[in-house]
Amino acid sequence: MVDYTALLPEGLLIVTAAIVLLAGLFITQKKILGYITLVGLLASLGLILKDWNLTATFDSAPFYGAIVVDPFSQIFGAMFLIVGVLVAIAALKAYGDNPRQDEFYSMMLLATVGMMVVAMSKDLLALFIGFELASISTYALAGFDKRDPKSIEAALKYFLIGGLSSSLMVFGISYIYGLTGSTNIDTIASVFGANPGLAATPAILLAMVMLIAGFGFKMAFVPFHMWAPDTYEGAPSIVSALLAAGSKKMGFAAAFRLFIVGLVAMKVDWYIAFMILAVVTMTVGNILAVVQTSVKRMLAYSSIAHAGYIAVVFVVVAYWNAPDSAVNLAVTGGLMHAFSHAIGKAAAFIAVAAIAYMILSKDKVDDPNHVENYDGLGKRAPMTAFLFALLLCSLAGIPPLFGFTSKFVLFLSTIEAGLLGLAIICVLNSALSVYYYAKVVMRMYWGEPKGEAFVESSTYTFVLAIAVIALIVLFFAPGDMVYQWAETAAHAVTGV
Amino acid sequence: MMDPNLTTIDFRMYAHWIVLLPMIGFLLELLIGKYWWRKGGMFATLSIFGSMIISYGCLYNVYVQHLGFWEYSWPWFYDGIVAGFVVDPLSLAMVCMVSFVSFFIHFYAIGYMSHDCAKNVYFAETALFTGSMFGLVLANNLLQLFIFWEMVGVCSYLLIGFWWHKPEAAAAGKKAWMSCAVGDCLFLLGIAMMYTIMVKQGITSEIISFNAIFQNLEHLSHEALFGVSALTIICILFMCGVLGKSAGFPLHVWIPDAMEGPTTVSALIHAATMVTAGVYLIARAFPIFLAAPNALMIVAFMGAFTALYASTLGLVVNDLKRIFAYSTISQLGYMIAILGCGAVLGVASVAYALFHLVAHAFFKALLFLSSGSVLHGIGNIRDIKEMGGLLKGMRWTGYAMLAGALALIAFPLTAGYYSKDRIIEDAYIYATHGGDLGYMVWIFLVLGVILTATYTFRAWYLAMTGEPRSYPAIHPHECGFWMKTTLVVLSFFAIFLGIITGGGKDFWHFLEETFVHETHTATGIYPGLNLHEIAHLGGNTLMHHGAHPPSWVIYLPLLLMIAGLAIATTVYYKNRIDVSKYVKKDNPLYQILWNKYYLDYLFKDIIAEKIIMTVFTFWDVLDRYVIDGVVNLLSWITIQSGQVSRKLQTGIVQNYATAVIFGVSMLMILVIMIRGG
Amino acid sequence: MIPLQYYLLLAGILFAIGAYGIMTLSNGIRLLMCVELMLNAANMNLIAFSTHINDASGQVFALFSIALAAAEAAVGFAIILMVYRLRAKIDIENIKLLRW
Amino acid sequence: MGLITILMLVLLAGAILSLLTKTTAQARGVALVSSFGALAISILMYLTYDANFNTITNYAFEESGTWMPSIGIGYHVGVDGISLPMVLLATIVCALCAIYSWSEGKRPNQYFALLLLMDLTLIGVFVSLDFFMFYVFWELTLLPMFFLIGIWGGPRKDYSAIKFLIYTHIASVLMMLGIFALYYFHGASTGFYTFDIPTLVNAYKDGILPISQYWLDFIFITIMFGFMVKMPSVPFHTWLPDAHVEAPTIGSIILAGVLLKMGGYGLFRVLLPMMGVASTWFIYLIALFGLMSILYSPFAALAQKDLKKLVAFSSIGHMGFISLGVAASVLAGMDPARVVAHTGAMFQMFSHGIITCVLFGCCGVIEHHTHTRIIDDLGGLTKKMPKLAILMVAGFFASLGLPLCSGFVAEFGILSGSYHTMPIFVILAAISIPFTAGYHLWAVQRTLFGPYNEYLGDVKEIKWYEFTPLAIWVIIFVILGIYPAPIIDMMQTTTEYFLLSGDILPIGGIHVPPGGAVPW
Repeated sequence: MVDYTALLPEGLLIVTAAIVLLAGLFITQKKILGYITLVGLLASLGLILKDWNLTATFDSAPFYGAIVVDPFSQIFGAMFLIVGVLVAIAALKAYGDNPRQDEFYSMMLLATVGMMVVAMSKDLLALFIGFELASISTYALAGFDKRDPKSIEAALKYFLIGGLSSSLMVFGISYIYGLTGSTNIDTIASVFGANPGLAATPAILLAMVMLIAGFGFKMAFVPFHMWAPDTYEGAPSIVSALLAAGSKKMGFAAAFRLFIVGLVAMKVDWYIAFMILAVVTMTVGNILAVVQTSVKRMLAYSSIAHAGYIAVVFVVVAYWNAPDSAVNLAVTGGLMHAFSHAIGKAAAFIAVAAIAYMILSKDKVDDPNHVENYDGLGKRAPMTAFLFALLLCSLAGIPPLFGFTSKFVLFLSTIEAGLLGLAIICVLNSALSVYYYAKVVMRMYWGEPKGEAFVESSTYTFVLAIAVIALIVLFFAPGDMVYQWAETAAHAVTGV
Repeated sequence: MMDPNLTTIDFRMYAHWIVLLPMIGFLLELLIGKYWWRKGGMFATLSIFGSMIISYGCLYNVYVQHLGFWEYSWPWFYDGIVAGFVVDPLSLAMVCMVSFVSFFIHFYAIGYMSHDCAKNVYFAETALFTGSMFGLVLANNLLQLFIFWEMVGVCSYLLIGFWWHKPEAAAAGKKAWMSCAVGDCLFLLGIAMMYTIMVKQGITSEIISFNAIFQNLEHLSHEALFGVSALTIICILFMCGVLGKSAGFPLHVWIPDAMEGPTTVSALIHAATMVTAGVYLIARAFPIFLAAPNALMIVAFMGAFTALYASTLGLVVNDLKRIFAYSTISQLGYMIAILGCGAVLGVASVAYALFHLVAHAFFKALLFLSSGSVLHGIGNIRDIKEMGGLLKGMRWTGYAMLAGALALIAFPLTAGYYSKDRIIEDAYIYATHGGDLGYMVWIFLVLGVILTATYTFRAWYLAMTGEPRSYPAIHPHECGFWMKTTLVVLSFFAIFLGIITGGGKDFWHFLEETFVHETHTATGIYPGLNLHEIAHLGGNTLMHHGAHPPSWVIYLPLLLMIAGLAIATTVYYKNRIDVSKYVKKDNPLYQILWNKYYLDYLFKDIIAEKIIMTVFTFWDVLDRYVIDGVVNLLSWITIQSGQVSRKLQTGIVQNYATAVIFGVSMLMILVIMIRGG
Repeated sequence: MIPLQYYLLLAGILFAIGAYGIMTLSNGIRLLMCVELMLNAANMNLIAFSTHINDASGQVFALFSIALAAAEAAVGFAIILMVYRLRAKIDIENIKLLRW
Repeated sequence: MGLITILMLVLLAGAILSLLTKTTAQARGVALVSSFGALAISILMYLTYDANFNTITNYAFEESGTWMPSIGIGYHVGVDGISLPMVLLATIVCALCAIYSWSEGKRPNQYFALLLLMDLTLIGVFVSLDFFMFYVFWELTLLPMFFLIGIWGGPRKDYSAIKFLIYTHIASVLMMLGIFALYYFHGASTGFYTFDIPTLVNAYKDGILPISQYWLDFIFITIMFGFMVKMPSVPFHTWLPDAHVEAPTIGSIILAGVLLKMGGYGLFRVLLPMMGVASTWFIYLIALFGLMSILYSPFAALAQKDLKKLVAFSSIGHMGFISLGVAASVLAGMDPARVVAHTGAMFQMFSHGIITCVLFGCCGVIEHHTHTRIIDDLGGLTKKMPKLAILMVAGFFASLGLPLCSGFVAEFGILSGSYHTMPIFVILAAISIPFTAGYHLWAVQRTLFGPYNEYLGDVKEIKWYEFTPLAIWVIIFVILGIYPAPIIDMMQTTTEYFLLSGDILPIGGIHVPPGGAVPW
């Protein structure tokens, strides 16, 4: 008997999306749709958190085993929904007067569903569908400010590179399908297990590299990252939040499932690939972030660097000398870091939106995201600046915020695995990243204010406060709630 | 040993109050002195008077009542480091002298400093100095001695720079400290070494107290460092400290400059007390020096050389106070030299040195105070070329200075006669009984006599007799009650100290008991100490019985003194010989003396300014551009690489697509290459 | 029966053409077509494999892929339309507001 | 809830409250209440501390609780004879700093909040017995200092603040790797994963970690690097002078007075027990770092034109004595001398913490009143500020190692106690003394003495709220110089436990095989 109740959160979102889209055709007071969206997201989140301590996979296998509900999907689902909630609240302010806001909400909901589907998928087809659902929705979202050439340009670049990546991904999937005869990840794994020679064929190698490229586009690994800074910068800030915090994590969800479960037999190969990618990604991301003058673009590069840190998970998992405990710890750390980064980065982009909104309301400037405009923000908008500074601290991995804990666990796993060189590169990169976050903080707190105080939007402040409080609470969380959740999820993936 | 007389106070129990009283005086003077009698001076003077009473009480207990020597201590900070006080003839002689001289100099200063606005600070500092000096003298261990050794150095620094608004004064203070610091760091190192070798012997309590060291000298003498006897190295390091503090060659250069301070300070610190601390250190640590091979030889040579060297410089200086400063250096040289002769003479040399020290304290304090009176009287002119004929206007001062000068040149029956001539005679005995340096010490010391007589009376004649050579000198005004009283008291002791002490014999006998196990007065405090055995450890052989030098040796210094006096009289009083043809800039000998053998030039201009400043500048460059340069370079590289590589982000979407395809290809190639290899 | 390799080769060539096009062309529509070309190369692979191993899921996959490609193209054209409205041109090379 | 937790909560509450205030008076009031409350608690701890109750597994005022049990992170705090004086130091310095900044007018609420936060984080470092907590607090100390330098700093504050942040952060993240390795190897071998400092350090010391010397050395050297940068040791010192020059007075006082002590504290708490197991040449390396700092600082200081930079270099030299003393005291040798060297090194931490406050406080007063710190522009300040002159002379003399000030007690202990194991090092260190004296005197002479520089205008005498804390610091270091027992006895008990009990170091010290001291 197939039990579809486990899919209730996703179903709820789809229904909400449909309601929002349809209602948008009729009602004029569209702001209410934002609240409906929020209710849908919160209800869905509640459904997921209800089962947060789910330890095993749901018995049922909906859609012929293409979809699975397990702690791994739950934690990613929660992550996407939290990001969705943050973005939705911010959108209440950002698009509260926009006549097309119904489209925004419905696409955002659909994108969230797509991400959640990816996290749940056990089959490459489901994975691909979820991937595309999220992608297509976000292509449109990136160009949502259609009068803004930057937004359109962002969407165009995102779309073109996204299309290229999808085709690379499907091409890779096609080879895997051809060689293993299945698109089910478990089956693929067992076929590889049965035919050890298969993993060494060039075709499968090509497929693997193409899949890495396909997922790497979402995760923004260097050199597949080049769309990311442009898109994050050009897209509306709250969409950037969704992209950097949600869509990027979707790439990781897919990659965790496919590589760690499905392609575990060829881990020597992706060890090499991910080692190169991780090191290059974090280094390039950080070094380029250092020289940025736009805060938004800096956050984009920082999110690339963070992708590099999370990519360390693959290296540790694939490292042949790594003990099981290190493998588990790495995935746990990766999930925690994805979690902390999702909250932190989403809120950071929303903060940028809030700040840009305030700056545009008072100052005559070309680029509200330019770091010079942040001068003296600590005085002009004390709450926003304070919360933004704390978010940056979390991203930089400075206690007492959850970003520190997650980085701590993640880097711990590299040492456990014995990857000393990688560990040193990671921590040095992490130290370097402090530089550009600190630069912004410096501007905010000891730059000379360029004008009188702003009126801070309570909605934005509320979003940021939620995120910051969440990050602080998770740091002090008694009984390491998130850790255990992530660890269970890690078990579900690594199986050890 | 006699029973202590219970009806009298046993002052020995209160020896630590000798130190503490002036310290309390310091605090009171500093905090509230300004608001009391004459705006300062009362607390310091009274507290030192209190110390003086206790000191003389102790002397009475020990010398008259024969209550025995006394030593006691409290644990201080680390295990085995104690705060201890020792009352024995050596420390008694010093505390009695210091308290007496210091009290009278304070007395004098009440008049001398009466117009100074920061008088309380002055008295606070001198009180602190006096207390520290007591602490140094009464210390029963090396560390405490060193602590107060540094404290007197600080006070010296502060008091030299008391008139801080004069740049020369501030610079002189710094120079004094720096010269001493060179010696002191080596002294400290010596203490560290001594501590180490003592710990090695398994000593755990009072590790570096003199008593413990003396007890273990036999074991210690087997210790070697770098192939040399450890004791010798330690003694040499101590000697470096002595050279700094007691102005031995080549670290004496600070003393003439130190005359920038108030004259009372020169009298108290740079003549009577602080500079003698070095002599006292050698005397106190005498058994260690005796047990260390060759150590006393170095002491004797450095002392004798300094004695002669400084007296040559005294000949050409025109600054009244500096003449006496050089004479101080010279006289300290005599004391150190005779201590060095202890390799043959034994404990007697300590007695001779200490007697000269005490006598010197009186007459040199007198000389300085009377020159202070001169300065006071003619408006702070210090150049003797601008004085002349002062005797008419200031008789008290003039005759007081004469008394001091006579004592200094060892005119018969004055204190200096008994103390200094004895030193010279015994230096001869040292030579004849196989002293390591032979006759060298004696010759140096004897030559010093004639020079001393010449320069001392050159100063006196030029200042006091003849015609006034400047306007202020025409109408000098005599000093007042406070200063006059002091001059009289000190003159008395400068003249009669030798006679009072029975030609010094009483003093010597008393002092010689210091390092003797059983004395005829009391139990010594160093049980089992046998200087003869100790001397053998250091390869020295002490004389067993007294010896008398031939009579020509006894009369030679006297004759030379008269000769020197005659030269001075001829040239500077009778003006029979015109020295100006020798005293010219083109006379190389005069040049050398005038430039103080270029030692100042070497230290200040070459070492301090050229070499060290060059090193510092280099260091700054190193710090800024090399060590910090690496740090900045790394950040520069990071930022530049970012600036360069951001250009790759062209903004054209085809290039991004190219990057993706390129990435796929490269990844493929790298995976295959690395995996295949 | 045409051997599998031929299909794969053709798909590979198509894919390469698409990739080449996307790297060199500058017209937005053409780029879109190149992306479609690559996607179709992958679909071709899927179908070829599917027949080769006698398994229908590959064809199902290809169907989904085609449908999604259509959706993607719709969004893509919409975006390119917006570009055209803003700039009256769809020459991608000059769209570089966002860079560095 | 134990005293330590209450202490930290008092400061945290103070920091939050102070942030919410509006005026200087309110913020100051909150800060004074909170910091003096903290001081009172630490004094209470000091008074009730039982020096004998002190072993590696038993700490005074120990509290432990769970935090993240899955990876063995716990809330574990406690003090012993080395950390309690540090807590005391932090609270003293911070409370007096609150007085010193009586009239701070620029963003007073943030200022006092940061001051209290600084105190909190520093105390956190000193009381943590869990590596996670230790590291968290270690990192957290950066933030308040970063803001103090940044907001209230001088003209080049951007450069200095960021340099301070990044430089020390790099050191701490590398230290983190060492902690990770220690954690993992302990967990892997015992099956019990924990970040508990005593447990991990003990495991390392007992040699139960099944790892090669390579990894043992890796653990040691990364942790050591973290501490050496923080101390800071030449050649990793260059962040310090820059930070000091730009920092506000309070920032400098806390930075030099307490923050640098974190490095020294780590040396005692973490590295000391490890020295017996790690390669022996590390001990010489630590001593060499110490010696380099000692010799380097006077030369660099004399070249400085800025009074504060000069003082900053003096800190580097004094911290060098700590490394030297610790390294020398662990080598095999005579126990009494080792104890003296070790106690001296510990005492140097406290002593330097107090003395340097006076130095930086005086620099601050001079800057505040004359608006310059360039030594050449000053001169004859005694004329206008006699009270300052007394304090400054006292401070500088204490700093150059004058007896009867606490610094001498420490330095004497280090030099005397270290001589038997490291004679050459000690001789070289002693040579620095005249140079140290030289630059201190030079600074005093050029600043306070000589003719008054009339260009400075009418300079006012030191204010009471500047005078009071400085005077209290002077009194503390003089009292401790004359009678150091109140602090040193506590340290000595701990030292004897460290060195002689065999629980921390091998009994008799670490034997270095001939030639074993050099890595090649």
